[in-house]
Amino acid sequence: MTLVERIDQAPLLLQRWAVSFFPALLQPWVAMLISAAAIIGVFASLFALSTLAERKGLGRIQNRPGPNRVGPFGMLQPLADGIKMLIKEDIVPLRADKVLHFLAPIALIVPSLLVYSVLPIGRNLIAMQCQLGVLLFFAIGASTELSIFMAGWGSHNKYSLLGSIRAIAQMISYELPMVLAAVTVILATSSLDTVNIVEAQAGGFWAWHAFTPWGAIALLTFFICALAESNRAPFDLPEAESELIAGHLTEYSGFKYALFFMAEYLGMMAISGMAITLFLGGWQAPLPILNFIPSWMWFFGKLACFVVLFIWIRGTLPRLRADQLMNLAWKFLLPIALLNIGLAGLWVKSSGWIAWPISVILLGLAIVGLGRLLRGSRPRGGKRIYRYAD
Amino acid sequence: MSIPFLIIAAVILASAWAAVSLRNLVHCGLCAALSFLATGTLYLYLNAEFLGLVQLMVYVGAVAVLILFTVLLTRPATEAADAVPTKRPAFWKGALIAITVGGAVASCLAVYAAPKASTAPELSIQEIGRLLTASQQNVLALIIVALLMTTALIGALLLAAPAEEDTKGGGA
Amino acid sequence: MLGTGILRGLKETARNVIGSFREKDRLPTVMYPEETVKTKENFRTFPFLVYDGDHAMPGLRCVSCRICEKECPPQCIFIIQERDENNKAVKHPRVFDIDFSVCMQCGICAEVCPFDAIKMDNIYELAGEDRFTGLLVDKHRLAKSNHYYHQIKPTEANEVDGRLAEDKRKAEEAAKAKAAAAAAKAAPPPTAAT
Amino acid sequence: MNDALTLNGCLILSALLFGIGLVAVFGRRSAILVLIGIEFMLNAAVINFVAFWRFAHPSSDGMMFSIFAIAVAAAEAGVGLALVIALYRHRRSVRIDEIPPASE
Repeated sequence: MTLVERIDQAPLLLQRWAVSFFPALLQPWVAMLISAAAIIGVFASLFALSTLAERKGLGRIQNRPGPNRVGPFGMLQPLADGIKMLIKEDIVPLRADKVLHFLAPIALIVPSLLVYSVLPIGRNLIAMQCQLGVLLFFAIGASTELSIFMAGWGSHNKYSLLGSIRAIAQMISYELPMVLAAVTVILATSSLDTVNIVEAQAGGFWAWHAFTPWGAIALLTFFICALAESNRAPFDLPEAESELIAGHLTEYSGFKYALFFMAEYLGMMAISGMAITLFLGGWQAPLPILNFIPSWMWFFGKLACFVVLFIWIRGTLPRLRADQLMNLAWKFLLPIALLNIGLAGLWVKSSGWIAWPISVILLGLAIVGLGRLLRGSRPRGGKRIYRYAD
Repeated sequence: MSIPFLIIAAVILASAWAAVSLRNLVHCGLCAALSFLATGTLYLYLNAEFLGLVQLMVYVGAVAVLILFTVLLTRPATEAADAVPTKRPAFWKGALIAITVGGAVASCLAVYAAPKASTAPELSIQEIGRLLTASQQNVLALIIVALLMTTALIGALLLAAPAEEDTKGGGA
Repeated sequence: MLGTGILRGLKETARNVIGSFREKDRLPTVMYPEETVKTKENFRTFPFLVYDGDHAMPGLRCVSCRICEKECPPQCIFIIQERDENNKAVKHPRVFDIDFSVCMQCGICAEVCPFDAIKMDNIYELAGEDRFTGLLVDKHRLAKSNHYYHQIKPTEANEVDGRLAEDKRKAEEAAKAKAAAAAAKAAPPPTAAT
Repeated sequence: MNDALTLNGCLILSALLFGIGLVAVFGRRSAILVLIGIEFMLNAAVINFVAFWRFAHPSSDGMMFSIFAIAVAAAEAGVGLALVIALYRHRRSVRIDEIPPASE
């Protein structure tokens, strides 16, 4: 093993070394526990870092410096936030459904953490290699909707319920194009295993799925849906402060609120990780010469780019209206994703070069046409009639 | 019978019983979701990984949410009508019939001599895909199911969409 | 084209982010406790009493005429005139209190004062723990030197000083003239008698 | 692990689950709960398919049946709940004993 390989596999070697202290019977369990602890530790600290990056970045976007009081350049702000959250009073509304109110954040954080088990973070670095990795990711991701419903219902608050209903409607609508965008990759690699998918993209950035016509469009679709799935701006209608006073989060405070917040960021990073795995070569280096940099650093570098993009978009775009949100999902993303699946099939069956012009022409036509449709769509009933204002 | 199986079975049965006997319909829906989830876990336990994940996605991700949405959309009436689970005697009469049927079947099965245990079958996702698309009758079934689901989708939309006059007049 | 608006918006925010490290306009925040915005000369907050010379109490310009007290719209000034041992009024305030919690910073007191004794200050960090007496300021806290006045409002202070010097010169001339006239009256020149 | 016993356990479990589904169908008056009961019964059937596939007949037919059963169950749930909503819109109630006969 060369030094480069050793650094590349350092987390795995460390795990093996730690496991070797235990009796053989316990070893698989200990290995699992260590993987789980590593995932929780790494991504929870990434969550802390990304909240800081978000607050600083949003500040810079809005011409202000952002948090800069705690520690040098405000670096310890997440720590202060965490302490504040922990010692805050946990308020439960009097008529709330106590059990659901208590269970909702737990039921949300567990799937958010569970989906990381199938993300290959580096070469051989995956908590659970599973034949059905991609399906597992989406199946577990689908169950977060129920937790949000529990939060909204359990709070016994109109705004919470409204917010959670909006969130579920939005998540269901956007899950469809997202899964369809992922299906293109499954079609191309004929595998649901995330490790196989990453290995199919080895060799350099030109082998990544994002650099094929269908892959580019699928990545774009997937990214838009990822924004909506993690309830981030401009799709943050469910927790719109100005309309719904933060939706299903209204009645939560203290540690439970922190859990919701954490679940949002974990979900965002998990979906970004999935997008990287499916379209951007996972832990593969963009050029073969750069292979000396450890594979997990490539993964986290790409993840950081995604998080920055999320923050950048949040700082730029205004919130969508509810009907615009639904139109975008059903009238634009869904047809594009369906067409894209056909093109991916064409790509797989044809020898490659012939698929380029066909894909570009068809996708271009579809995007322009559907875009016009989208722009032309107005709320039903033509001119808005105000009942009470006139 | 192994301990994991017993735990999963207990969760399935307990949450299913809660789902049919609780007063609050939202609780019923959530308990049903838990029962579906546990059933998915049972499939995973029985080596049917694909089926387990599909169960999770379809039942927990879609059907349970659909049920809860329906509960909310019809809430004012359900709160009044079903606050008490019907007339109590009727419920228990139903329960008696059902338990008799279920118990009879279960007791027959309890003495059922199972065929000799075979090795656990492995069915990879590639094989499932091949089975679904290569064998003649499965393709036909697949197409029929696809048609059925399209029909069901359109039918459900037509049934649940509000009548045209309801939507006129701005943000009613 | 579809999506160009989004790209334009992203470009604009990216310019903000990068610009915030280089241009002052794109990051106008002032780190308040460490640095403060330099106030304009005409900026005013609460009144203070000007004194000449080195000692506050003897040097107060205030003669306790109570014009400001009468003119003050929210009536936040309270004055008692000093009296000597013979109970005779002295041109000096014994008590001069301003309730800053009532004062509305209109500056009318400074405008009406015929002796340029009360002027508007520019301090604004007056937060205190005591709601009532903490903001009830007496003449010792109100008294600030002419030098300070020059520091915060140089133009206005120079103008006031010039005016006061002019008045003083005129007063002296008038006094001189008067003295001369009185002297002339007391001892009329011989030519006048003739 | 005793496979034969687990097979029996699965069958008993599915019978009981079917019974619970029947309780909802017979004993509750809310149409939504009736639908939940039907879903339970379908689940019970699928459990049987999977159990037989796993322990007795590993010929993949059981698996195919289960997949199609889940697909059909999803369609059924969609239509059924849409019916409940349509019913609610017309009658302002989801109680099945208030539904008029189809001929009316």
